[in-house]
Amino acid sequence: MHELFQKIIALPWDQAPQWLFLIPAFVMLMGAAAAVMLRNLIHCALCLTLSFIALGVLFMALGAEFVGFVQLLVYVGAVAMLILFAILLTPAGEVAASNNPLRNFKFSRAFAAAGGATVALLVLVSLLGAIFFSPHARAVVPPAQAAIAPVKAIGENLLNHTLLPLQATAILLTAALIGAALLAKEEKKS
Amino acid sequence: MTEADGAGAQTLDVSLGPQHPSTHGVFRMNVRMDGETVVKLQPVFGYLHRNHEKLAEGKSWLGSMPFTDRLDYICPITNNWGYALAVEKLAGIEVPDRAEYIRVIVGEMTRIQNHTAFLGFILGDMGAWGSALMYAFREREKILDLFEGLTGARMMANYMRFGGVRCDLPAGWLEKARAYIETYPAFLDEMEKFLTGNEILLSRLQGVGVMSAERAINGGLSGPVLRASGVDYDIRKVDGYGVYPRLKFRVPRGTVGDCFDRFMLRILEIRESIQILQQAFAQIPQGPILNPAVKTRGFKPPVGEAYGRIEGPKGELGFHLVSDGGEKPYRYHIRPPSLINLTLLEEMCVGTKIADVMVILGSIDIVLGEVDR
Amino acid sequence: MNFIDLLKRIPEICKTPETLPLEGKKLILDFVTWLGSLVGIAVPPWVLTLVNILVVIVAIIAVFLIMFALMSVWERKILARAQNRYGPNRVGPWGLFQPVADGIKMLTKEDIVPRNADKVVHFIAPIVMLVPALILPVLLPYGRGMVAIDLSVGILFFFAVGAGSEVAIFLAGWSSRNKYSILGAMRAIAQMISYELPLVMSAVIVALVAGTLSPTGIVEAQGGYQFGFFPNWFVFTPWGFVACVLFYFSALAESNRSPFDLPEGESELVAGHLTEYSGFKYALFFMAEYVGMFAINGLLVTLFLGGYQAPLPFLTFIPSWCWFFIKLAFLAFSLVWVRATMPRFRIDQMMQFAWKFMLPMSFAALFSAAAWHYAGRGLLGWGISAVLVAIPYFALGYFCFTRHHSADNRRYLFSE
Amino acid sequence: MSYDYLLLTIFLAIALIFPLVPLGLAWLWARTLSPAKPGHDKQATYECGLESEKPVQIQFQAHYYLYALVFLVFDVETVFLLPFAAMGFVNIPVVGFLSIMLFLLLLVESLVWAWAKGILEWK
Amino acid sequence: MTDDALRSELQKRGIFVTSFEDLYNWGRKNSLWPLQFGLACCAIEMIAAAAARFDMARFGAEVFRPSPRQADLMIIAGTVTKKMAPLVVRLYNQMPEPKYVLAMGACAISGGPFKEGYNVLKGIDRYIPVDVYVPGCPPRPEALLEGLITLQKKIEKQRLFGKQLPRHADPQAPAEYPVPAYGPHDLIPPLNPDVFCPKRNASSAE
Amino acid sequence: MNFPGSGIFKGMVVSAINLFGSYFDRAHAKRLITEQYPEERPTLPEASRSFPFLVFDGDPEKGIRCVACKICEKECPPQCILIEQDRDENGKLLRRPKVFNIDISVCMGCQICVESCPFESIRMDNIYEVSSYDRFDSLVLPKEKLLKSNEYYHSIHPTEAAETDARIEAARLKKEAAAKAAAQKMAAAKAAAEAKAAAEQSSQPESQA
Amino acid sequence: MMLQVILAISAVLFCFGLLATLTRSNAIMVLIGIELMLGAGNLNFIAFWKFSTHPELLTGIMFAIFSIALAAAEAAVGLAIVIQVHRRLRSVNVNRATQLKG
Amino acid sequence: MTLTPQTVLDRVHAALPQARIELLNNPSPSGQHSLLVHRDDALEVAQFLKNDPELLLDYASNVSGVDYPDHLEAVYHLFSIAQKQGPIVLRTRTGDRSGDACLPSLTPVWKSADFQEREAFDLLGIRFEGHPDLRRLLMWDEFVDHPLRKDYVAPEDYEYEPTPHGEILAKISAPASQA
Ligand code: SF4
Ligand code: SF4
Ligand code: SF4
Repeated sequence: MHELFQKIIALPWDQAPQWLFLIPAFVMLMGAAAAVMLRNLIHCALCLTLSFIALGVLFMALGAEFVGFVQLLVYVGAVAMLILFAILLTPAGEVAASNNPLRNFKFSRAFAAAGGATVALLVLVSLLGAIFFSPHARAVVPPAQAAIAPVKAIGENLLNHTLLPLQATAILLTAALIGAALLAKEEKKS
Repeated sequence: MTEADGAGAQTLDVSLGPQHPSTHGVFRMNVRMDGETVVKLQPVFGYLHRNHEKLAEGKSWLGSMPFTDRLDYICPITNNWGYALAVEKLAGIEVPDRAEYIRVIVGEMTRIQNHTAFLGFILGDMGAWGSALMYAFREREKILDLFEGLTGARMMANYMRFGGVRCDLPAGWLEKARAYIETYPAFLDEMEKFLTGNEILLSRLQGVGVMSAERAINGGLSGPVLRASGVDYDIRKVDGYGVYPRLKFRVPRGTVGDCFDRFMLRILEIRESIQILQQAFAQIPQGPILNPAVKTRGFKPPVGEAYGRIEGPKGELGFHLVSDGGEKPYRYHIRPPSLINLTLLEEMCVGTKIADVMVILGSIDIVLGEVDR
Repeated sequence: MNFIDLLKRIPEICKTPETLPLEGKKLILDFVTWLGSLVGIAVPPWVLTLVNILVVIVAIIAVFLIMFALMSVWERKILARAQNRYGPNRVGPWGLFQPVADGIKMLTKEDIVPRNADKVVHFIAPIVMLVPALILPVLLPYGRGMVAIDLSVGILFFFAVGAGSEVAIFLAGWSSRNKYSILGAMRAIAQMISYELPLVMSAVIVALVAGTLSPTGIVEAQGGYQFGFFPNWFVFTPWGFVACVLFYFSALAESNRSPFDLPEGESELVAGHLTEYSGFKYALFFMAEYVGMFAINGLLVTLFLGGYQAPLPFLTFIPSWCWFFIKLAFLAFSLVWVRATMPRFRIDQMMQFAWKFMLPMSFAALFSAAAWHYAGRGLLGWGISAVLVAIPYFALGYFCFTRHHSADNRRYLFSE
Repeated sequence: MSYDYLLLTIFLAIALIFPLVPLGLAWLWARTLSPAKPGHDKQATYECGLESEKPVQIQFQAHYYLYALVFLVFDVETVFLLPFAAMGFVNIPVVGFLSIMLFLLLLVESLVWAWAKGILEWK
Repeated sequence: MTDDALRSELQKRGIFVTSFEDLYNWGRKNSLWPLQFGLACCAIEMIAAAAARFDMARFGAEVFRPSPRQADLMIIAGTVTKKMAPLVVRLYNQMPEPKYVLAMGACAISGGPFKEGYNVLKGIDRYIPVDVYVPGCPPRPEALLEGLITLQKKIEKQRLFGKQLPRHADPQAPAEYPVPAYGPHDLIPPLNPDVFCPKRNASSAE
Repeated sequence: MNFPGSGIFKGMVVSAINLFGSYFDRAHAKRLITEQYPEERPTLPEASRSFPFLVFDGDPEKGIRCVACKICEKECPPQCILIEQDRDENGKLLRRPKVFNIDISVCMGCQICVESCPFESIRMDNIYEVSSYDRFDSLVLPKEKLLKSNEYYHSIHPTEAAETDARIEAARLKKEAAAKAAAQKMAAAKAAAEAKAAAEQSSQPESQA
Repeated sequence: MMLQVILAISAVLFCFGLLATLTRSNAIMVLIGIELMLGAGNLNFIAFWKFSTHPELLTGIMFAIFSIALAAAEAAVGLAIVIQVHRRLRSVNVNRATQLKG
Repeated sequence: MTLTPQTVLDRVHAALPQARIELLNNPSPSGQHSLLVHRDDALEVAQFLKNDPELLLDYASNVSGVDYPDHLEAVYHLFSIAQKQGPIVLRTRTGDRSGDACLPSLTPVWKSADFQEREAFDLLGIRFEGHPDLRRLLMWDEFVDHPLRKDYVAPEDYEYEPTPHGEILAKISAPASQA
């Protein structure tokens, strides 16, 4: 008993946190899977949110804490809300009222779904093949390093190297806001 | 004009009440909202319909007196007064001077008490956590203590009688009442400091539920709600019932007709009531309190009908009585200010936000006992 | 080391209140080591780390739960006093056991899940609500050297994790399938996202001045005293004061406190997103709301009120962590005080207040802070900065408010 | 660093379990001592005491989305602002600050646009 | 139950069970959150009881909840009209167990002064069980507080084990009571015989 | 001082005054008027009323003032009084109630019964702690519970009771006087009648004729 | 080894996104799929940054940040389009959106 | 000019000679005599009363329905806020109590009559023609009776009353009503 205990505590537990990233990865994949599969749109959006949270945690686990938190802040705080609002704004109640019977034909939809799934599967297989079996996969990968993305450095980087993209982003955001607002804004009734 | 039903997809019907925190009792409004904006509002009454008018036809004339207490249960005494006044008109009964003064005193105290409670209630409608209501009730308790000392009950006074009042002021009551009314302006100042400058309150009340004088008259509004729209009409002045013609007071009226004016008007009216009370305290004569010609039991007014009305705290409280010469009224109809002030509720509410509905309702100051009777 | 030695250390630790929690933690670690030596195991460092972590977590949760319990009765008592009443005073001494009674009742109350509700989501909503609220306090520096973790992106963490409660409120409202609930939830989200911007902006200003996003760093930047007695807290600079007030109001809105309690605004929406919650799930929401409120006010203390710094130099003998909690208690008190005073905003006014007043003001505070810094952080900077926030304040105040609403623009006529 | 995240991870786990404990207790209580009694009315949706109709599909107004939109844009803006904040004024030269201001200005301009367009108006 | 029987019963259960029950009852009785719900004149006195002068908060009972889901106590303060009765019953049904009903005022108890009215329900106990009756028209706020204390005493005595279980602990007890329907002349049914069990008391009629 | 926000500021000051004022209001007069009910009871004013009771003098059986005239039963607006007159063994109605029930679950405390009772028998009590678990047994007050002594009446409404006593006394004196007068009158009448009868007797035959 | 694992995870995530875009007819689901794919891309950026030879250059990080900003803007506009389409057609079915032209 | 029923009557006669309107005497000391308008002319007369510059009866304070043995009446108490005078009592009469219980609605003239006419419809069964929204006001919609009529019989729902009276006592002691 005692020895077993000793053995257990002698295991390389210190190494364990390195692999902890698998937990958020798993959650993320599950969330994504659920988001894709579920029927209820709100459930999809919620699972997507869960997946985003896990992705953010994954970023943190990989040492990119700033990006991880940004992911949480932007995706959970804003994008998820945007998606939820959009879903509530567009109730799918009248979708079935399509007057084209062919469109509603189940077989065609099943066929389309099967086709899409096949494509996705093919892409997946080829990607995985590329990752694990391509010659580049055997190239020497430098060992993982301690997290090194201090926010200060990001700030300096932004200021010194990417000032132009930054301003461009600002313009883009402004444009996106104006465009999206104009699209979403309700026209005045008569 | 009904809203096009094609817009139905955009609107949402919500029922506010009957069990709802700020409908002042069991009142229900079916509200159709476009977003948060009210496009249609239908009040639904009757959840407190207690058949007062029918019951009164089966009771003696005096037997209805305690029931009038329960009409507008915030201010029972003025209801008593309205009924007594109508019966006195019907039977041509004189009221002794002292009784008239006592009526003015308790009536104005009721008005003060009602308006103070109003300040608390409307703050509650705006979502304040009860402080104003508690202060109002704190002061109300003191008035109720006076009432209890005089009439025996905190609320349901059953105090007026045809041709006078039930009992004389107990010894020392007048002094106590006077001393208390002296302290009232200080409380009112504090309350005003607490409320009227508050930016949130201003933005919640100003410009909300505006009602023009012309519509107000056509809609039958009365009392402070009517005067807030700028109509100079106070039954105490117009009819000059009781001893009001002998008392000097001013009738305030608003210029905009929104909720804020209705709110302020109550405060101004309290101040005038204090003036009236102080004069009444000074002028009250000695003498009998009840017209000895009136019998308590077996009271039978002559055949005929009468409409008597008073300026209640909430507006014109009228009683339309039809007598067939018997011991019981043939027809007993109440003109409740609360119900009729609601006539224009929809007009006031349409186009405002759902939260404003509560404030508008609160600014009208209704009591369900009177609305549904 | 033996047990007696450990025991002997207790009175010693108690004599040094400044580091009492830290020493207490050490004592527990030593105790574990001693336990290991009893069974003849050299406790490996990772176990100690684990124990260390657990102690911290348990301490934080315990402290905040106790604070929640006390606050729930204290709030009722203060509210009562502001309304000239006593408040709960019969359950236990001074009514202190009131939360216990409430807890027992909530725990044993029937739990109703509406038939139409989305059962799963209805169940997880209170949990999702509570988790971020519980995690947030881990960031706060409670005393000198007393911080569970000191992230370099601490403030960002706060806002990122805080976003979770929006989701939770949406879940609660949507899953109830009740008109009032969903309307309340939508309002809550609209409100929270609107007030998040001023909240983040005012925190960003502080970070810009302090040059760090770490809460500890920010508190340290507020150490020391001007002229030897005047604390260097950010709230005592013009821009800091404005940012602090903005942060305070945003915090009120974020934690759905009066006068921003529209989501639960019972004068319109019964109980908003909580309408269909009963039993302990409701209690969890309640708890989350309060813990979240403490967390966000703790952040306010950290950002503007000098965290654990003593207000006056000669008061430094009081342990730093006491100062933190004293300031927090003061803020909690002020919340109740505000609640006792104010009516509720109307939804459109509230949104306008956020977007048309708070957000521009937070930009103004940013400029003001920059002016304050680049003008040398002295009296000159103070003056410029004050002017820079005062002008927009009066302009916006007039433009958004006084122009429309004022008690002075009314006339009342009297007829004799 | 890894200690911090380890703590956070464990804290997250505990925080997840924490609410489950009383909920479990409450469930146990309901199982043993005070049976939950579902009923038609009891589980109906609350509607001020009225009979509840079918679950409502509420059609929301677009302004919720508009607010979320504006929020999103400014949220992203703060994301870019935070790295600067971490640098602090001390490390940002005046010119750098001005360029940040330019960045902000572009966004403020969109706020002003939204204001003028009445997007910030609650309907 | 006689005193002796009670004592032996207590001994059988053991001290743990009783103190456990006591704790449970103590918690419930000190945290009676009323449903924010006022019907008529009595509601004003109910507000007065919660206000500064009488301060129901001292008993921990000032948390008026707008939603029945979080309420423990339904104070029926005022006249229950027939139009309102179905709603009251439904609200009652929507409250989670354990729940209590306090009928405040003559009207809630028996229809009171208005009991001859065609639209007035002659006592809410025709449809839902009432735990405490507080007569008066209106009862003074003190009387309401006294009713609250009476209710607390009742809660104190409720047991979780044994034969006579209170409704919330009894699996056989009904979950809810039928809601009457609006009929052409009256409510249908006019009363719920499972709940309303008048004892013909001897002194009223031969 | 009218900057934006000053109104809120003033409001905060007022609530703070009330908040702290309530801690310093030892007299419980202005800021903290709470009376701690079960321990502190209100001193009810003399006029205070709740439900009616029946006054008796001396003995509850014999001294009962009520004569079962049923006027109050008829006048009571909500009809909450039920009176049955007592009968003696021969079935003759007695001037006292056998059953006198007041249903305080209906009574509205209006005092009309008191006003209408010509025998000063029914009066208003000021009890209010009458809550019960049952409506049928404990809220219908039978005669036994309603009967309270005149001393009790004096203790709760001293002025009114004194007036009542005076009135009763006056009435008794008046009655006595009236009785005396009646006796005298009777005697006089008798005498007159006799005289008249005699006179009639003498005149009758003539009229018949 | 770790890099490969992460890349594999990212690939799976990407394919989930692809699956959603290809098989679901609801426009919002299509957008959700796109978001998932963008997330997978970000994950790759971070992974390559972490295992790069010069992590102090922060290239991957900067890419990820900008990418998040762009994705947010994309989602905003995309959803706005969906809302507008819904308002016109009362449907969010991508198959029906073909009617929009003209 | 002071408004008395007589002066009003004269003016109406002068302006609308075809209107059937008469003065009803009120024997009570209140002296509130009333003007009985034939129901077909009521709307026209009401318009006139409201708009005539001499009368300006702009305020219909009270509307009550009265159930007389062979007809129903609607009584309007009119005031003039502009001139601070009143009341002028206007009444209209139905043909009979059931089949012909119709009256013109005066709500188009005075909005304040809205709820009160609905109430009279609800409780007395007077159908007001031209009313914008004539539904029951107080009772529920399924209710069929008109309770304020003299011949209305209330439902017998005195199962048991603690202090039963007379006929109720008889009812509950009879086994038939136990069901
Ligand atoms: S019991 Fe009396 S006070 Fe209470 S509601 Fe009924 S009538 Fe009103
Ligand atoms: S007080 Fe009024 S209700 Fe009560 S018994 Fe006397 S008359 Fe009847
Ligand atoms: S109490 Fe008075 S009125 Fe009533 S029966 Fe007795 S004597 Fe007559």
